[in-house]
Amino acid sequence: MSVADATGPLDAAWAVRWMRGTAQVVSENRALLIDLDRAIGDADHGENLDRGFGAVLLKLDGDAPETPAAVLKLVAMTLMSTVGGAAGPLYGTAFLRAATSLGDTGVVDPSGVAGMIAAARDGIVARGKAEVGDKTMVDAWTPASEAAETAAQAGATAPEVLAAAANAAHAGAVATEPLIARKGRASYLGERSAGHQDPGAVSTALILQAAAEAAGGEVA
Amino acid sequence: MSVADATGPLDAAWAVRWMRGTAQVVSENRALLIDLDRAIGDADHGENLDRGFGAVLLKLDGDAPETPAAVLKLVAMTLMSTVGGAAGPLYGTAFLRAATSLGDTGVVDPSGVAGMIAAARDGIVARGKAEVGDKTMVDAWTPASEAAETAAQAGATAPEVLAAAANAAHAGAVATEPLIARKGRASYLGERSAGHQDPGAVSTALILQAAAEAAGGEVA
Amino acid sequence: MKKLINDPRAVVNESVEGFGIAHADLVIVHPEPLFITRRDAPVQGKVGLVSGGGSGHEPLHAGFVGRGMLDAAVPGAVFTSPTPDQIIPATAAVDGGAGVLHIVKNYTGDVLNFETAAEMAEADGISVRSVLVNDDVAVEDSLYTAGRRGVGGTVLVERIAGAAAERGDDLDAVTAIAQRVVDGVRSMGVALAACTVPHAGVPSFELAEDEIEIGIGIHGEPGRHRIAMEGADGITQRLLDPIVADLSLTSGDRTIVMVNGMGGTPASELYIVFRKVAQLLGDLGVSIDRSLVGNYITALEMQGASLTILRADDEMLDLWDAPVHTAALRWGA
Amino acid sequence: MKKLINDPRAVVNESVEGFGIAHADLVIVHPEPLFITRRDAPVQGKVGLVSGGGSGHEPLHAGFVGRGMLDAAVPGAVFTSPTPDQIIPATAAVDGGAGVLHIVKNYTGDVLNFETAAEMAEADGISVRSVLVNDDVAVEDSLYTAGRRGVGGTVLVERIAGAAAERGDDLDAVTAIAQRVVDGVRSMGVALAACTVPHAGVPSFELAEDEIEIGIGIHGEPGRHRIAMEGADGITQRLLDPIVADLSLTSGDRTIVMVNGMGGTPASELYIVFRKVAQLLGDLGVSIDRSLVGNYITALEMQGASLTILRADDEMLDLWDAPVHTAALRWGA
Ligand SMILES: Nc1ncnc2c1ncn2[C@@H]1O[C@H](COP(=O)(O)OP(=O)(O)O)[C@@H](O)[C@H]1O
Ligand SMILES: Nc1ncnc2c1ncn2[C@@H]1O[C@H](COP(=O)(O)OP(=O)(O)O)[C@@H](O)[C@H]1O
Ligand SMILES: [Mg+2]
Ligand SMILES: [Mg+2]
Ligand SMILES: [Mg+2]
Ligand SMILES: [Mg+2]
Repeated sequence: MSVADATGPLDAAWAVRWMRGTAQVVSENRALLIDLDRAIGDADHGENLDRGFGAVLLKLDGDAPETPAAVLKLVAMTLMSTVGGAAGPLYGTAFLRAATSLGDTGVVDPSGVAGMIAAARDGIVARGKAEVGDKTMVDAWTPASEAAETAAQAGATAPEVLAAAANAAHAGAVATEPLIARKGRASYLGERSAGHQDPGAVSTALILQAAAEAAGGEVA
Repeated sequence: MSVADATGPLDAAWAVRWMRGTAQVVSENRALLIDLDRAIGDADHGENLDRGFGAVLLKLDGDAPETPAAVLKLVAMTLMSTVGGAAGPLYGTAFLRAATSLGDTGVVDPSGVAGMIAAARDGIVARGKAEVGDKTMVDAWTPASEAAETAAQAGATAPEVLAAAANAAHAGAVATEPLIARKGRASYLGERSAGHQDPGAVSTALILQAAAEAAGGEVA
Repeated sequence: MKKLINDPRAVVNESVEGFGIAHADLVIVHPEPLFITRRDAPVQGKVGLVSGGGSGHEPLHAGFVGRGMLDAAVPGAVFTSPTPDQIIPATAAVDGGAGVLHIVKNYTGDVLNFETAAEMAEADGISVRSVLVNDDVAVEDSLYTAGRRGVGGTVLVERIAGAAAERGDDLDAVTAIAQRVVDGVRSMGVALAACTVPHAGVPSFELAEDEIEIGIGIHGEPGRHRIAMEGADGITQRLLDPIVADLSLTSGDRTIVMVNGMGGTPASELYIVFRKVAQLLGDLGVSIDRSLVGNYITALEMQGASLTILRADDEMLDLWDAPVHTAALRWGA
Repeated sequence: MKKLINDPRAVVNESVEGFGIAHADLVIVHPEPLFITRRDAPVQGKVGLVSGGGSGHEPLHAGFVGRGMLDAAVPGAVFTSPTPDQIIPATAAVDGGAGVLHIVKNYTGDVLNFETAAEMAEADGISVRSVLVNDDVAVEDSLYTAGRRGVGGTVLVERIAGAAAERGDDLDAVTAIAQRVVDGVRSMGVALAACTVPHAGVPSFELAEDEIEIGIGIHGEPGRHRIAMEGADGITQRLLDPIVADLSLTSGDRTIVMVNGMGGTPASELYIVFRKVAQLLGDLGVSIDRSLVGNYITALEMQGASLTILRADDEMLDLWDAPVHTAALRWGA
C-alpha cells in the first residue's frame, strides 16, 4: 500500500500515516528545500526537516500513541528537539497547538481538521510574529486554514477538507515567489529575496499534502 | 637605438647595455618565467628576477661604473640584496665571480668573455652544488661556457663568443625539459618534474642572449 | 565539494569530539545532547554564560569556552541554531547559583530556541537572562527585516561579559554590561567567494571572478549587494564607513577593533585591511585601544572578512584586559 | 584572482605594516630593509633567535616573534626567501652578546641567503649558529632531492629553542636543543585546492573536483602524487603512516602533535583530522602530550592541512610549557 492510496477515518493510524508520508516526501524533496533556502537563506531547511522527520520515524517505530493528538504531540516534541533553526520551534509549536486543539478525540471530524490547521497557523504566528505577505510559511498556512474552514462549513468530508487545505497551501507557497521577505533570514536580502519561493511555505504545502494523501484525499 | 642593434667594444658601456637589455627581456618574459616555475616550483622566478633587474636599472641610473667588472659587481650586489630565493645568491655569485675574472680590464676580449662565463658557471656550481643533468641553470651555463671556450679558441670575435654562448645556453635550457630535477625545489616533484623546462636555465639563456645582443652578436 | 570531512552529517559531532580531545584541559564535551562546558563548571557563585548557535563559525562558540569568557557553548547543526533540549542542560550545567546569561545572536531560529530553553530553565528554578547581539550594519533594524543580525560583535560581548562574570558581577550587572557592549558594537562583512555547506554540497552563491558581495552575514547567505572587485583599501572603506556613521564615531573616541577572517582568507590579507582601518580611524582622531586580527567568527571556508568596532569605555577596556583562557583567545592566564 | 590586497607587489610591506600596528606592544617593524624584532630586542645576555623565509606562511614567522620564541623574523617576498641584507641587520639587532641562532627551513634559497648572512654577521663579530629544519617526510632526503623540506616542524623548533634561549641557555645549548627537535620532528601535508600567488595571479596547480594532492609543501607546489578524494579519516591515515614509520613511533612514546591548516581550511575540519590522529596514535599506544590545532604555517589560502609530530622528552615538554607571548602563540604570559 502506498501512503497516497490509504483511506480511512482520521484516527491515530491516520496521523501516523501522515507523519510517515511527510518523512518520505520531505526526504524526497530534501535537495529542493535546501536549494530554495540556499537562494534566500542558509541552505539548511531541507536538511533540518529531513533530520527532524527522520527522528519522528524512529520515535513512531518505538511508540504507538493512541490518539491523533498524542501522535502530533510526539511529533511536536521530536521536531522541537531535533530540527533547530527557525523551522524547529515554528513547526514544533504548530504541531503542539494542533494536538491541543484535538483534545482526546479518537477520530477527527471535518471541523476538527479545520480547527487543527487554524491552531497550527495561529501557533506559528504567535511564535514568529509574521503576517501574510512577509514571505514565510504563514503564507501557506493562512490560505490553508481559510480553505479548510470554508470546506468544512460547506460540508466537505475530512479528507476533502485536508485536500482543500493542501491545495491552498500549495498555491500560497507558489505565490510567495515575487514577494520581498520581511521575516526570517530571507529578509536580510531585501529586494534580492524576490524571485524565489519561500522554503518554509513549500515545506508546509508538502506536509499538508501528506496529511491529505494519508486520508485518501484528492490533491490536485 | 634598440639595445639589440648596439655594437661596439665590450667596455663598461657594453656591460651597461647588457644589463639594460637583460632588464627588458626579463620584464618581457616575466610571465613566462613565472609560469615555468609554477609548473615545477613556486611561481616566483619571473617576479624575483624582474624585481632584481628592475633594481639594477635604478642603480645604473644613479651610478656609472667605469669598467665592465665594476658594472657586473654592482649588478651582483644588487641582485644579492633584491632577488632572494635560490636565484638571488646564485646569480649574485655568478656576476661577482664574472666581475672578479675580468679584473680592471677596460675592454673584454674573446678569451676574457670565455673566462667570464666559466667563472660565472663555476660560481654557481660552487654555491649550488648542482651537476649537469640536475635540471638547473647549470644546464644552461655549462654548455654556454663550453661553447664560449671553443669559439674563443677558434678565433671568434668577442660578440661571436657571446653569441655562441647564448645559443648554447638556449639549447641547454630546451634540453632540460625531459629531465628529472635533482636540485632546487623542482626536485621535490620527483618524476613529475619532467616535461617542463627549468626556469633558471631559461632565464640564463635570456641573460646571455642580452649580453650578445648588447655586443651586436648574432643570436639564432 | 572538497572538505576534510567524513560524513556531512557527522561533521559537527566529529569536530567537537576532536576539539574536546585537543582541549581536554579546558573543556568537557557532553555528547548527548551535545554541548560543551568549561571543565570546572559550574563555578559556584559565578554567573554562568551560555552561548550557541549554528556550527560552521569556529572558533565561535566552543573556542571561547573557558575562564573569563563562556561557561558553555551549544553547537547546532551547520548554520542551524541548536535546540532547547541542548540549551536547557547546558544552562543547568553552568548554573553556580548566581543565574545564567544567554548570549544570543539575533536570528529567528536562535531567538526562538533560546527563548524556549530560557522559559523551561526558569521553570526548573534557574534565573536566566538573555542578551541579543545585533551588530550587523548591513541589515537595517526595521519593520521590514528580522532586525540586524548578530555577527562579530558576539566575540566582544562574550569576552567582556565573561570578564565581568569572572570578577563576580551579579546577573543583573553582567547582563547590563553585555547589553552595553551590544549597544556600542557594530560590524560589516564582505565575501570574495562563497562557502559550501557540507549537507548542501554546492557553494551558497556564485560570484564572478570580478565580483564581491558586500554586507554578507556569517551563514553563506548572499549579501546586501554585489559590486565589482576592488582593492583592499577601497573595500575597507566600504566596511568602515557605515559603522562609523551608525556609531557616530568622532575624534577622541576609543575603540576595540576586530578584523575577522571568514575562514578562507590568509592572515596577511586581514592585516592589510587592519592597516587601512588604522589609517582611516587615525584620520578621524579615533583611537584603536585594543585589537584582534584573525579568524574568530567564520563562515566555514568563505573567503572574505568582517570589521567589528566597539566604542569602548574604561570599564570595557579593563574587562577586556582581564585574564582569559580559552582555546581561541588567551592572555593573562 | 580575488584577494583582499591592493598591489600584488605591496602585499608583504602593507601586511607587515598592519601587523606592526596591531601588535605594537610586542614587536617593532623595521621597514628598510624589512625585518621584525621583538620590542625589547636585543635582550642582553640572551641568545637571539632569528628565522625567516618567504612570506605567505603567516603567522609564521612574524607571528612567533616575542618572549619565549623568536627575537626576529625576516620576511621575503611571497614564497621567496629573504636576502642577506635583511638577515644581517636582523641578526645584529637581536644579538644581546650571547650570539644568534638562525632557524632555517631547508630550501636552497633560504639556505644560501642565510648562509651568506651568517658569514657576514660572523665577519662583523657576531657568533652565529644555524639549524636546518627538514621535517617533510613527503620528500626523500637523498642525492636525488634538495633534501627534505622544512615545514610544520619549524613552529615546534622555534617554540622549544625559544624557550631554551629565554631560560638562559647558551648558544651551543640552544643550538643543540633546536637540533634535537629537528631530529625528532616529521610532517606531511595534503592539499584539496591550490593557492594563488599574488604576483602570479593564477592557482599554482589545478585539481579536479575529485582529486587531492598528497605530500604538498607550503609553497603551492604540487605534491608527490595525486589521488582520488577520500574521507578525512583516510586522508589522516595517509598523513600519519609515513610519519610514524619515519620516526619509528612505538607504544610508550610521548609526542607533541600539530594539525595545521594551510590557510583556507575551517578549524572544524582540522579538529576532525585531529580526532582521527588521536584515535590512531592511541591505537599504537603513543600519547599526545601537547597539541596545536589551527593555522600556524600556511600557504596563503590553500585548502588543506598538514600533520606534524615531534617525539618529545621531558625537557622538550617543559620548554613547551614555558611562557610564550607572541601574536600567534601565547600562554603563561
Ligand atoms: N518569523 C517567522 N515566522 C514564520 N515563519 C518563519 C519566520 N522566520 C522564518 N520562517 C520560516 O522558516 C523558514 C526557514 O527555516 P530554516 O531554514 O529551517 O531555518 P533558518 O532560517 O533558521 O535557517 C523560512 O523559509 C520561513 O518560512
Ligand atoms: N642547487 C642549485 N644549483 C643551481 N641552480 C639552482 C639550484 N637550485 C635552484 N636552482 C635554480 O634556481 C631556479 C629557481 O629560482 P627561483 O624560483 O628564483 O628560486 P626558488 O626556487 O627559491 O623559488 C631553478 O629553476 C634552478 O635553475
Ligand atoms: Mg535555513
Ligand atoms: Mg621559485
Ligand atoms: Mg539555519
Ligand atoms: Mg621561491
